[in-house]
Amino acid sequence: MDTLSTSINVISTIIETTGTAVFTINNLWMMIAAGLVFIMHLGFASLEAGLTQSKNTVNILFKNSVIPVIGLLTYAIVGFNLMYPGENFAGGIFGFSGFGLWTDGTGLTKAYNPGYTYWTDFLFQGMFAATAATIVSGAVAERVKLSSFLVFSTLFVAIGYPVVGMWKWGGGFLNEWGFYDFAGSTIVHSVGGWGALAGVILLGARKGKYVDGKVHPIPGHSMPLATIGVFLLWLGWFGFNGGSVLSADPAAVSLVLVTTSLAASAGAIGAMVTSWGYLKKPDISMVLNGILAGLVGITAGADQMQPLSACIIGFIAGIIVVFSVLLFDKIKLDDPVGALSVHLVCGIWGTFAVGIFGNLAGWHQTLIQLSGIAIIGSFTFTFAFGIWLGLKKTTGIRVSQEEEKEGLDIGEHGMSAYPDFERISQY
Amino acid sequence: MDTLSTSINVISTIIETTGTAVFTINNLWMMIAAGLVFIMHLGFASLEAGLTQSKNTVNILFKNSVIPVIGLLTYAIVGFNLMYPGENFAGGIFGFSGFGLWTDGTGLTKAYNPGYTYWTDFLFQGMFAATAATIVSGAVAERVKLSSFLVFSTLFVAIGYPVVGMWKWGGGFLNEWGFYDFAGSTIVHSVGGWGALAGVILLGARKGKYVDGKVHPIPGHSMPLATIGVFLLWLGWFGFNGGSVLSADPAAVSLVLVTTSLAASAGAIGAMVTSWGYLKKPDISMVLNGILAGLVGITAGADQMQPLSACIIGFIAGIIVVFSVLLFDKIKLDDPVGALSVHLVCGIWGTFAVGIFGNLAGWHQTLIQLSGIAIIGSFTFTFAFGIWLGLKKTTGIRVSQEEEKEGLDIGEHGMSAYPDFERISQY
Amino acid sequence: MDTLSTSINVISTIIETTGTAVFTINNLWMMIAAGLVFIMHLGFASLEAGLTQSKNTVNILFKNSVIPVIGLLTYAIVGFNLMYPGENFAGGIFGFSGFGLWTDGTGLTKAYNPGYTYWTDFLFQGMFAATAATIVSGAVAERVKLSSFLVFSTLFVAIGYPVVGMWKWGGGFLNEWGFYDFAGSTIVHSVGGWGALAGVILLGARKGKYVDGKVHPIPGHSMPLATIGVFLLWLGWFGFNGGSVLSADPAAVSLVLVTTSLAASAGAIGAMVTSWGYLKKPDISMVLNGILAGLVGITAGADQMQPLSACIIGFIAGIIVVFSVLLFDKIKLDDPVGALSVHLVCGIWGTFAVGIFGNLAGWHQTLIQLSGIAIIGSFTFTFAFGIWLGLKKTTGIRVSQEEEKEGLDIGEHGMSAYPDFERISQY
Amino acid sequence: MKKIEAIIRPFKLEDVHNELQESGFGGLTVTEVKGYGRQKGHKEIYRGSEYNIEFVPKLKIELVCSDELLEKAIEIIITKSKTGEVGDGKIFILPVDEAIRIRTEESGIAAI
Amino acid sequence: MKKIEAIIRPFKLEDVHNELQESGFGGLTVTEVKGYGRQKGHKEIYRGSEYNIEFVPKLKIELVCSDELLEKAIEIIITKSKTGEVGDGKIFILPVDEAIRIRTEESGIAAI
Amino acid sequence: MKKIEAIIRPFKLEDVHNELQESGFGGLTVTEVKGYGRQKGHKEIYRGSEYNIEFVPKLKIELVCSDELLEKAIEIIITKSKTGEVGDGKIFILPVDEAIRIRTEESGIAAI
Ligand SMILES: Nc1ncnc2c1ncn2[C@@H]1O[C@H](COP(=O)(O)OP(=O)(O)O)[C@@H](O)[C@H]1O
Ligand SMILES: Nc1ncnc2c1ncn2[C@@H]1O[C@H](COP(=O)(O)OP(=O)(O)O)[C@@H](O)[C@H]1O
Ligand SMILES: Nc1ncnc2c1ncn2[C@@H]1O[C@H](COP(=O)(O)OP(=O)(O)O)[C@@H](O)[C@H]1O
Repeated sequence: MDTLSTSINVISTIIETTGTAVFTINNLWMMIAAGLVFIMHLGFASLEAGLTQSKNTVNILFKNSVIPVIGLLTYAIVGFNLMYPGENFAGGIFGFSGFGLWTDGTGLTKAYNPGYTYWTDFLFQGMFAATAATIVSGAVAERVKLSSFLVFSTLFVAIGYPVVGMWKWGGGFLNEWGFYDFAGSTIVHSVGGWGALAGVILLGARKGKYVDGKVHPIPGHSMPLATIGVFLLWLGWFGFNGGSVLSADPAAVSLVLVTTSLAASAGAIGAMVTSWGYLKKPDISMVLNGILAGLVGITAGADQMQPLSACIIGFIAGIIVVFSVLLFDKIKLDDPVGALSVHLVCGIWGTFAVGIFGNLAGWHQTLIQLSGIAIIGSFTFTFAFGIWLGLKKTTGIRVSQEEEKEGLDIGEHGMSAYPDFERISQY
Repeated sequence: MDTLSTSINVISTIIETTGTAVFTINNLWMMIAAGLVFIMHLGFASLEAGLTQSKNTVNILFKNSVIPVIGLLTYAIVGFNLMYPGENFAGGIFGFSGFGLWTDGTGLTKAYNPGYTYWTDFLFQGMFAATAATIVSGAVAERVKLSSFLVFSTLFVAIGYPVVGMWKWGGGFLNEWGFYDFAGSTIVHSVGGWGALAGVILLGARKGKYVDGKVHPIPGHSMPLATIGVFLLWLGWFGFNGGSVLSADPAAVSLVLVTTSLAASAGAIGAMVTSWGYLKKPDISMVLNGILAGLVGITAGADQMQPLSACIIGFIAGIIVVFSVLLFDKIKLDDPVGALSVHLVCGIWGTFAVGIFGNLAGWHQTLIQLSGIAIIGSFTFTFAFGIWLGLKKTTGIRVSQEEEKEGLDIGEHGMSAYPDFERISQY
Repeated sequence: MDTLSTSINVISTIIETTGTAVFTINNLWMMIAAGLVFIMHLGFASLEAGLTQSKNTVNILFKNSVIPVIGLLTYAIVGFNLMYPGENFAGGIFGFSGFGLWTDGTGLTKAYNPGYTYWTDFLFQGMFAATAATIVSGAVAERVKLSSFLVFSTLFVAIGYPVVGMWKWGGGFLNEWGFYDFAGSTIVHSVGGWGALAGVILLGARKGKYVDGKVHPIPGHSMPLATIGVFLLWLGWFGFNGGSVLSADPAAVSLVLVTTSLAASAGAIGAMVTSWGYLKKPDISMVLNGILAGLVGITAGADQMQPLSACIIGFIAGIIVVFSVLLFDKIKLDDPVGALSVHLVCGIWGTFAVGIFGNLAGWHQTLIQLSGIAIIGSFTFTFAFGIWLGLKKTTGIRVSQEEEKEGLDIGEHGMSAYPDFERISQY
Repeated sequence: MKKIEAIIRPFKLEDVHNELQESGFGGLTVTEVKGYGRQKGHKEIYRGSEYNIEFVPKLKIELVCSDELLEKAIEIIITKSKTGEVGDGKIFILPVDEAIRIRTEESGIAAI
Repeated sequence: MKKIEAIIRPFKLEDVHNELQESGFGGLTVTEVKGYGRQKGHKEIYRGSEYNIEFVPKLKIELVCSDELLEKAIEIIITKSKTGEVGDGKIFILPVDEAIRIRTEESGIAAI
Repeated sequence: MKKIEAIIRPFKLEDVHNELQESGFGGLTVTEVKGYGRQKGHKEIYRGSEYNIEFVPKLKIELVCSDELLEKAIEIIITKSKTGEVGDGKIFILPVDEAIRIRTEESGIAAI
């Protein structure tokens, strides 16, 4: 009996330790994934700065530095508890479990979640939250009033995003319906895209973009910055999609990283072929957008696809993004960085693709996917439109023509991004 | 008996393997943390280059490329053994365990340390070491003589930093006293700051900065570079603070990452509110410094704080940094990148804050914290002042007026950072 | 008997779980390593863009964005199965196990490999594959025709690299001979270098580089970009070398990271001392190349060296790279970014160094190393020369003089990398 | 022959240039310049200290034309670049002794 | 009216400009130029090879003024931009036929 | 004294400059300009939309010389910058009233 009880003790210690080991690995991966998602904010900052004019660079950088900051803080105060209100609100459309962050020992072990501690959970989700607002920032760039944009972003990230996120990831009604969105083609990217669309409509185009029915391109000021941005975003997507496995499970995570990377690659080729073939020149800004298109496209089903399906989804996304950019220009919705095409359109495409490719494919799933897209789209667009409209009616959302011409850097910030360099006057 | 002995064998194998698993995870995290701290050097390089003039960019980049390199090599030769001389020197003020790196099998298992191998230990600590010298580089930029700066940095990183580090992290007297500095608000950041202060005093201001009692700003040449730098620093801080847990312990590391990120965020808001409110314009360079201020501020107590305290510490750091920048300008200490305000002042603030917030808060701790700050400050400032003074008396520490005007890139390196671009003559 | 069977059950569960834990850690590290190698592509893009003229920046960025994409896709289609054709082809010189990626459950557990799943394996190896082609891109920059370059790269990465890789890493004949190349000084870097050499010879120098027997330098347009590139490459090398351990083994990986970082540091010092002493000025582009030289040099033997040997290998690589750059200019082989010196020459040096330093040192090994270098060199050079020559005879490989003068950005892409900035006409 | 040197607001170049072109002026040369005049520059702020950017970005148009066409060119430039606000710029007329087209070595009116 | 074109060292602009302003010259135009003269450029080194940057950065000041004020302007420019070292630059005086203020269409002295 | 203003192709500067230097012209000033003329600019494409860059980068050389040396300078510039293709540029000759070397205050021919 003595040996037995000893050996039971030993064994339970071992089980404990082993469990801890697995939990520690999972949690480690999730923390790293949070770091990778964090790096996406630098990716967005670089990309958006690179694709806009040098007279608005301080402004773009300012917005992209402040958004993750606001995102994290508001997520700590309300967002996290709105998005994950707990089991009481399962299947619901709204829930809230109180202000602020707090946990005792239970939040720090695998009892909380086999994949991560409470703190890791918050950090990973918090980094996610801010990306939705960052997407908006690119689309409304070069003309939006800084203070109004900050108000919009705060509301959008503190309330809009978590409410929608709760519907699926927080265990809400869309989750019960079987809507599938692995890492957020719809819940993050399209949500950001809808917010952007509302802004773009209410703001109007940048002065000089559409003259006498012709598109007059306003080229971005630094292709190296844009390229750096896209590579960092791709890297960050390793955490965005890979972390959405919510553990370090070798099979699942490694498949997700492969489908993610292949879709990105195929997206680049899709956009390259389209822009080279159809537009006659291999346009780097399109190839960069193609990579992002592939990434956004695969995000909804990254864990449900085989490599070939991932390539097809990405390739189609790469084609879509080019035509979508042309289309938005045709209907005079002015989006300096292509955020609508990348995040909104390809986010919809990716969510829809879960119904036609991969493990979940089928009519039923397709219908659910479409419903999810529609419901989330209607809500988010309305919500965002409401805020933008409210701001337009009160503080205004657009800088003066004078300021737009001179640049928001001088106008909003009183400084210049590149004071040492001679710049070419716009002609 | 046979089954018993078998099962004992099996069990000990299992225990062995499980232990190895945990050790492997811990070590993995520490290696990744080393990589993250490495990336801080790129962060510093970008930030410092961005906040200085384009005629000195090659020089800044050169210094920031060579410092981590010198840091690692000298740390391998003497620094590591000065800083961690072993138990013989516990409670002491100086110790040394011989030149170079060497270990046998004992350094490669959890017997050495449950968190990492000997090699990982060296790498993580070596990456840390160089950051102190990098902090100096920004403050003395645009006028310091390259060769003298390299001599200073070598001595500072090879001797100054490890000696101070030993007092606390190497088990020296401050450790015995109960001085608390989790990841180096004082031991790394303030140490760098004191070295910088000595240099700034002895060098004098850049020509043209203070004319007729008025501050004449010399704007940094690239806000995108500065922003890239700050984001990379924040990312690197995940390793700087997160790695200072010295294992992958899920509860501890994830809390540290949360407090770190929240303090950075609150720092940004603090600086934004202050610069927008007090200086009337939202200055991006201040917001970037605010993020760093929050990060430096939380570093001493990142594992001892709850989210709310972390936010408060960060927010105050963000306010402090703005006024500190103004103050240093008032007393004509010319620091092109704000390193004194960020690293010295907020390093002191963060170390002090351990006495008033969090688990350790109390009068007794506050006193110990202040003693530690004072002792380390006096030593480091004196040490650094001595070296700078010695160099000033011999080889000189400042470039000629001619060279300063034309730029150190041509003067020291005979090359230009941006040969293709038309630059605006300073007027 | 009942307790016994229970305890056997329990124990086997435990063994299973423990095994899974170790496997999960290993796989996690390999996925992270894949991400780090991915980041090298951004490193190459930045470095190569920084060291070339601003009129060719879009072109460089385009190539460096598309190469990893082509690399991953072709590796998925044929490369992976050419390089790792399986045991049937052990000791051989060519093997192929069919098109595409596919695995069942066996590819997802430690049965496949104790270090990683099938998917992780593909991703890590696929990221490696593209680096060889990226090396070429820098050497042929500023004059190569985009379409021909893309054809070359596709063939090179889809066939050339995997065939050579198979000889060693795929279990081919060089492996049986005992040729040692830990992470690819020869198999990746020299292979890229030979491909570059063939291209450089057939392309000829950029117009204006060698006039009347004199070298007329064509300075790179952005030192910050170049510096960012090198730091990212160093970071990426943590995965390149560290991942080549093929598991997260604490002892092996941490040693590799230390030797890698010390060699990089010593390379920087070697190049700094040489350029400062011999060329009279501390040239940042040389120091950056010195870091890379040290990294390439240590790559073949990173797991076989002690710190001191690593420093010596790196230091010598740093000296070699400076003289090599001068030599290639003397024989009028025009390599805008120094890729031949860094990757080809130091790749050879590193592979050779395995015979004279470290655990494997000895005459016999030295001879095998030299044979490997020679065999791989002859094959790769011939293979690459053949493709380049075929392209030269058909579609042409060089842009028109007109286009070269005006820049490939306008010529090939119809756009400009920096449309807002006034650039200095070349005089 | 006369040389017109006009300092104008950068964003007016397109209008001026189009009109000149349509009216048959086949060539001109443009330079980025910085001007000081009644139009004041703007304040910038950097790290808490304000400073003045006293010079305003302007473009200088140089156009050489025959004495007969001078009036017309001046009129076009004035019409197309006037906003009525301080800072519209100046036109200076300078005498030109000779003009040569490098390609053909033609000189005089034929060269422009 | 005359046009003064002065090629000066960039860092002298502030002094020249301030003094001109104080003496009542209400406008001028500045251009970034590169000069070649007795002052030699500098050597640069890149990847082991030296090369000459033959041209030196200079600023060109253009100032149109009445014949009466010409002397005074010249004197100010000389005084404020002289260092006595090779490379101080030149002043060229060119005749001006006419000056027009675009905003008001005033011409002659009134325009400047 | 005359002032030569030559608009040339940027890559021709080196040849022109070297020859002028060898022939004893000790100074000149160069400005980056953009030209419009018969030589057309190029099309660029950005995100699917084409647009014209109408202006072509050119350099303006300014050289003040004595009346006697004028012919020689013109000849050198023409010879060294001609390609025969549209866009070679123009040479304009303007009268100069006076030249002053700031450093020495010498004036006239001695100043250049
Ligand atoms: N005397 C002058 N000589 C040369 N350029 C001048 C002179 N006065 C003004 N300018 C140029 O004309 C521009 C416009 O002049 P400003 O006085 O601001 O407005 P306005 O011409 O409407 O009165 C200035 O920015 C400067 O470039
Ligand atoms: N003949 C000239 N025509 C036009 N510009 C000239 C001429 N000679 C000199 N310059 C300009 O004057 C500047 C100063 O001339 P330089 O000979 O170097 O010094 P200094 O005027 O003191 O003798 C030159 O850099 C050039 O821009
Ligand atoms: N009337 C003009 N006034 C001022 N500059 C002119 C004029 N015509 C041409 N130029 C300048 O000369 C350059 C060359 O002229 P262009 O007509 O293209 O070729 P070409 O001189 O060979 O006929 C133009 O780019 C422009 O800078």
